[in-house]
Amino acid sequence: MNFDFSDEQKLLQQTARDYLAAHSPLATCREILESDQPYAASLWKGAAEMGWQGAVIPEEFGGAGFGYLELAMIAYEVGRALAPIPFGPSVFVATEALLRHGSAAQKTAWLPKLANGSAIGTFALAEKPGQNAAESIAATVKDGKLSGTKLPVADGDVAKLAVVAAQESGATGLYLVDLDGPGVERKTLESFDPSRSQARIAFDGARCEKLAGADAAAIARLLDRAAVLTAFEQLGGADRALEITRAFIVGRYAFGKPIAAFQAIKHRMADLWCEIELARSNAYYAAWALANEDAELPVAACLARIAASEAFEKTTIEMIEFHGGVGYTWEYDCHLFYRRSKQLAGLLGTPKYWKNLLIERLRTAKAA
Amino acid sequence: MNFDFSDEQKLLQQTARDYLAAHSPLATCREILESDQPYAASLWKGAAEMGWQGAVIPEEFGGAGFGYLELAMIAYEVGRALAPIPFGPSVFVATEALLRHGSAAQKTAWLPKLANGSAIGTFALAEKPGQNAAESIAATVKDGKLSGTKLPVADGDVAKLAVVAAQESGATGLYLVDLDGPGVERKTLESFDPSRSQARIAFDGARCEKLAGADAAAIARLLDRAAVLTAFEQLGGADRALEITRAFIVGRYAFGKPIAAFQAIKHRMADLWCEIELARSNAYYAAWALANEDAELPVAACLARIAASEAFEKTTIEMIEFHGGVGYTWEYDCHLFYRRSKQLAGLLGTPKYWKNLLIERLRTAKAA
Amino acid sequence: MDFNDTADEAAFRAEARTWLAKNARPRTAMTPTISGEDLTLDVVKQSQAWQKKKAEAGWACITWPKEYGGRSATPIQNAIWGQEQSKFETPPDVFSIGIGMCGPTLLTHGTPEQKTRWIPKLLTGEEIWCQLFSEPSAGSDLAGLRSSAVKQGNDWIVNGQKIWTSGAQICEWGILVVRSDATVAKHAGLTFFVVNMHSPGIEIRPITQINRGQGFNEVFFSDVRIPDDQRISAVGNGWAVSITTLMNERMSIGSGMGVGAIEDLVGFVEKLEIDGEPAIEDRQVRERIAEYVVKARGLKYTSLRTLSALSQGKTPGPEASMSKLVGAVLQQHAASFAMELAGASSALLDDLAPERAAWQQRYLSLPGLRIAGGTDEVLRNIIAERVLGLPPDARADKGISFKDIPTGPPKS
Amino acid sequence: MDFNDTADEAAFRAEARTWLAKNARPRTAMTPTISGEDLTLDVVKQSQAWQKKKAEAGWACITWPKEYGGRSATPIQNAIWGQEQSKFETPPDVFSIGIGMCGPTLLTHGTPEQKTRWIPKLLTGEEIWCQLFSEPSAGSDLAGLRSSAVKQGNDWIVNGQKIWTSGAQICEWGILVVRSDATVAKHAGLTFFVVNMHSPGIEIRPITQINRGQGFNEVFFSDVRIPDDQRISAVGNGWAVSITTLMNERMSIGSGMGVGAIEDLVGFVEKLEIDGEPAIEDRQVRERIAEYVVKARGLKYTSLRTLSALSQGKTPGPEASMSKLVGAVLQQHAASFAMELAGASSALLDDLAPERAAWQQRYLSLPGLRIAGGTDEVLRNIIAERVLGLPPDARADKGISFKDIPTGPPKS
Repeated sequence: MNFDFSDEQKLLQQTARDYLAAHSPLATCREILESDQPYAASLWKGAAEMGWQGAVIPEEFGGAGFGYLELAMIAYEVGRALAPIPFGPSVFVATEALLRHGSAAQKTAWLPKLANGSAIGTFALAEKPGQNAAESIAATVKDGKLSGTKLPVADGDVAKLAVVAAQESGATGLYLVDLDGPGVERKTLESFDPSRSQARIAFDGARCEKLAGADAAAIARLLDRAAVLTAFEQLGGADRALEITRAFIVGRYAFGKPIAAFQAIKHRMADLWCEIELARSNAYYAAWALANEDAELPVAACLARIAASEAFEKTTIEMIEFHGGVGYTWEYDCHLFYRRSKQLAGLLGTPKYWKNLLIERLRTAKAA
Repeated sequence: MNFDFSDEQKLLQQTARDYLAAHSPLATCREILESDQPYAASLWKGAAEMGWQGAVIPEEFGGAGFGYLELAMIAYEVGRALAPIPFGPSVFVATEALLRHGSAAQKTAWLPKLANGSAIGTFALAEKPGQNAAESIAATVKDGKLSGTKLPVADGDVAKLAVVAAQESGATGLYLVDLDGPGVERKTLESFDPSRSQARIAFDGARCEKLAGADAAAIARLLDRAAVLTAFEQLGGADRALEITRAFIVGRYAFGKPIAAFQAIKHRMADLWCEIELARSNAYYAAWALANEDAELPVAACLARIAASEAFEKTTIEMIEFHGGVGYTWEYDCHLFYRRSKQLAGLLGTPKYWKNLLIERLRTAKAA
Repeated sequence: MDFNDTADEAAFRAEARTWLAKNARPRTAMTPTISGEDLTLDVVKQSQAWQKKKAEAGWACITWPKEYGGRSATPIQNAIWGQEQSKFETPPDVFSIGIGMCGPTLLTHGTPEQKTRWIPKLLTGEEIWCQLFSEPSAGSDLAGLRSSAVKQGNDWIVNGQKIWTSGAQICEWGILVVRSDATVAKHAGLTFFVVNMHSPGIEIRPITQINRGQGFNEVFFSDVRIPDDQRISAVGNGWAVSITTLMNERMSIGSGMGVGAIEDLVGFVEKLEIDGEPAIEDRQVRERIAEYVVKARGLKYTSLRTLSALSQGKTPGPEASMSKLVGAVLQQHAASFAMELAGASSALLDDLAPERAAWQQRYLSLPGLRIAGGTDEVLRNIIAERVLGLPPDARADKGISFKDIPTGPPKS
Repeated sequence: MDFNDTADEAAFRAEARTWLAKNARPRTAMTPTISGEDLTLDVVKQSQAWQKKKAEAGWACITWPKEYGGRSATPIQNAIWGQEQSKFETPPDVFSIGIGMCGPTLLTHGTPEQKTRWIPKLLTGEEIWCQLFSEPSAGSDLAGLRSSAVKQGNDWIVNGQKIWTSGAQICEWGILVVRSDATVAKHAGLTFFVVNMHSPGIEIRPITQINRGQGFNEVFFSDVRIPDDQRISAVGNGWAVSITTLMNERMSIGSGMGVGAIEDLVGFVEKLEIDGEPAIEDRQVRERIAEYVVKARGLKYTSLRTLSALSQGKTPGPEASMSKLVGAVLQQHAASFAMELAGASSALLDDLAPERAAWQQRYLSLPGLRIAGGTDEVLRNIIAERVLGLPPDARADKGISFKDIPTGPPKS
């Protein structure tokens, strides 16, 4: 029994951290936040050269052929750095969808481009507020043409390839769409976290290809996998937020002592640490289940997703509060974390959605 | 505009407090808790002499003819003292039911006895766990005979008169039953708060009298009124628990200073105070609505009930924690409050039940 | 206990309503004013015009003494006026600091000359006021401020930096607390002044908030001269004067807060569907909102209890601290919850988001509310010590002169 | 990352299972052991018999050194043994204090003679041990204890009172920390002893808990003689020795806690109806339970991570503190929630209540768990200071001799 990452995996993680420290300090996130650029293109290129986008893509398709534990470590570091790149939707969802449901031709057509970063992928499910599950969507496919409007689509304005959830003759499925093709109209939307862009995409008879076997159940499994990896991204953000807060409260003096010496702050820092540790343990367990295609994955994915989302949000709320006035200024970095935690919680279904799923799955597990 | 109790009402309250300080110190509650006596009979008699049971009963029926604001003050003091008497079910529910739905004959038969304490009333609704609303009950009345089992019935083993919710030809109604009559079998049950007794009552063709007009809607209105008065009882308990805790933490030293000087405790005491103040404000508002038969009563009753239940429970949980080890001993009084808060929260429907009711009623109010 | 107006109150309400009906349009939609709005000059003019109109009719600062232009109204009358005015469309208020904090402070601690000099133009809105208290290194620990005032002849020379000053650009006057003696204990070395914001040596830089608002400023003082007759109360008595301001600040920030926004949630979930089902039928949604509403109503009724206390001549307790403490966190949670219900759309700050992203906007403004005018932590201390009478924290800055108090990690 | 046994681990597991299968009955129903059970002599005998049987087969205290009767097993092996043993019906454990705290403390700080004298009979269960640390005036502030030890010839004379001693009535030996010098700083004046519980001058009084259990006792010392050769470590080194005990205590109280009880909620609400509707379909019920399960599972997986760390030779961090801190509150909330769902029946402690009032029983035992072995507040301080490296609280008891530390309100 060994419930920890291997030394090789930790080494890979350190490499990723060093690279991001050099190429994606928080200033990079802020730069995207404040500019009109949708994402940090050079960082995206660099990441591809590090093999991150293609981490789990087989070498035959130009990937690095790593495992999911390695990808989890990369996701964690991307989260720690608040890297302003369209990573999750492209790597955790679009790439995964192709790997699991793509035909040889589809893989050959897209995986190499996704691996080398020349194409960005995304995932389009929601069409209106409050939509988490694929079941209730309205977009339809007929004779290989997709129609319907997706709102919002993360990175939808910069992606080349969209994996779109739609209905075809009454059944839910996933479809590949080249967003530069005809019948696709995209509009960039103002984002709550402008370091990650959002768009509305209207499909009007856009050409699409079905992903084989990607039925409702398969979509759920796909979201489970993405949820685990996203949990690591959230965990990274929470860890970084807590570290920055810790450093601040130790150096900030009031009433003649560091504010970190006041129990009101100390004890809430301890609670945050617990919250994050629990999220870490749940995420590790889920990563193990993911890497081993274990039957526990559906439950583990819920645990990881819920714990990481809530730990990240709570940490960012306290981060601003403990910084006091300066924490509320644009100039300080607290709001970068405050925004990102909400952005990631909104992807792939909200914690509320996953909580209900968890109970459903625990019941099934008990019954079995 | 004056959102406060009058000086006369405060005087009445002070009288009640003085009486209970003399005749119902916490030792009295403990005595009942530790003995086989179901309640403090002499205190019950004394309370009747003070006119408490008959507070809102008209003088013609042997009552004191006070208003509901006066009764609220009495309820508050009964709660403060954790008085081990079957007050609420008899005064807030049974008496109210008679006042609002009793015939002249029924009033003449019962109100004087309820007023002078020679008869104890109670309310029997729930038949099994999780039952809060009258709609789903199974007890039935046919040809003036009641059949069915009520579980649990607060003070059911000591009450003489039960107001029982039952179905008759498909409609829910309230029925008076003399519990000393034939066809009534009672069993005392072990109580979570042994200072208040609990029973199971099996009715097998017991003779009963219908209360006129006490349909489902009327039962809801009746529960609203009882909820407001119970909120004051809970508020009294919460205030007393906080006072005792405050005195303890100021006198208890650790690390060379009173534990009350540690922010971890100070700030949670402040939070409890806020919680209780909000409950007080909601209770006052509800008392005003009750005393004035205002249209806001249904919403106000929910607010008062929810706030008071949660403030009392939170206070008792912290009370034990802040007392430390001794707070967990039978010898200290913390557990008397810890038990009572749960006993009162279980009466009249749980906070969860009232929360859903609140939203329902806010919607209706908005629609209107 | 009676929520209805007395005959006098009813008469006063009618009088207020009549005047308002003649001079303003009835309010149509509730337009929540988000903290830290940018102030355009146009907004300022409208606000001044409305204030002038009220002043001429005797409806400005009605609780202030008649002699200074008020009408010596009772707190109840003031509340009634507030209720009635809120039913009409009125321009954004740029006087909240001046009227809410500066005025009361001057009325309490100013000399008759000082009151006559400043109060009337403050009341008519001709002159706008701001507050110069916090510093980068003195927030919760206000008495740890470092800006200095040195006496030079009949003037004081002020140097240092202030922060979190609302509307500094548009103000004529500011109230200022600075350190006049660093060799005595921290609270003993402060002195309180009124400073003209156009004085040479004052530089104002706007602060951008996380919600992109620019309601606050940094104000830099370099050798700013303040005549001694603009000193409020005695030299070294600045702390006592500041407390008056802060009490009034918390009352104005806290009062009757957030109730509206919370109950908006009911309407929000009535319209919203979650995965095809009406959100309002979801019991978790219902119960969570119910919990919020219970607190929000509790705050509302508490402010009414406070009003009753005031009307009975009692001094306001720390209820206002509670109102801000509970209300700000409550609204932040509610905004976060509303965002979660919106699902992926919560990631939008776009008009295409539900309620045109109003909840997202609130989520971005509320952290500021939890900090401004006393952080949650400061307010809990106030409640614990002033209401519950719990002992003060162990202090590392007691009984030593200000200059010897540690202000950062030991240099090693 | 691998949850499967290595070949060695698998072999060890098989060996353990084989022996258990031969010597115990497989567990049928989960019987949650509620803290503070009364100890009947019968229970004690069963427990001792089972311990003896294990010791003879080399399955007692398996992580302890072979020379003292253990098998020098690894932490992983110990965990595997625990997993396997939990699948069998075994008598209630009366050795948790002795084996969990006293033994490890003796093994760390005892002399070879002391270990040979006490460890074997502790391991075989022939002698039961207890802990004599807390005092009425020294709980969270254990180092504030006042019981005294005065050297007299080759003996120490002990006077004072201890509290919260589990199973004192049935014990042969106890570990005891007392003050040997009140003139030095509080932590410097403590000395650690082993005391025979049958010594003259020891009086034991059971404490009744709020759940009516009597798991704990008060122990009074009047001129109790302890030979100097029963002193553990140096005079004045008692605090360091006690820390060893406390770390082990938190680990044993905290480990893998409450997960079972929390997931029982799912089964509970599957059976329960709320006003005629299945509780499990209520989204508030589902989400609340989901939140509890996420924490409970997080604790479970954290203990596995700790185990991995141990197996890699790392020393256990404060994860155990977290486990108790989070686990106890979590279970208290879960019990309260289950009671609320039960409605009026929550007021029963009767077999007619759902689950025969198991949730009510839990609600009555959990406050004790939040206090025993370190209150929530102490644990938060440990995490804040030892993990996050935050500065210590301002101390009023530093740098002065023990006798001068305030112990109560100033007499006026």
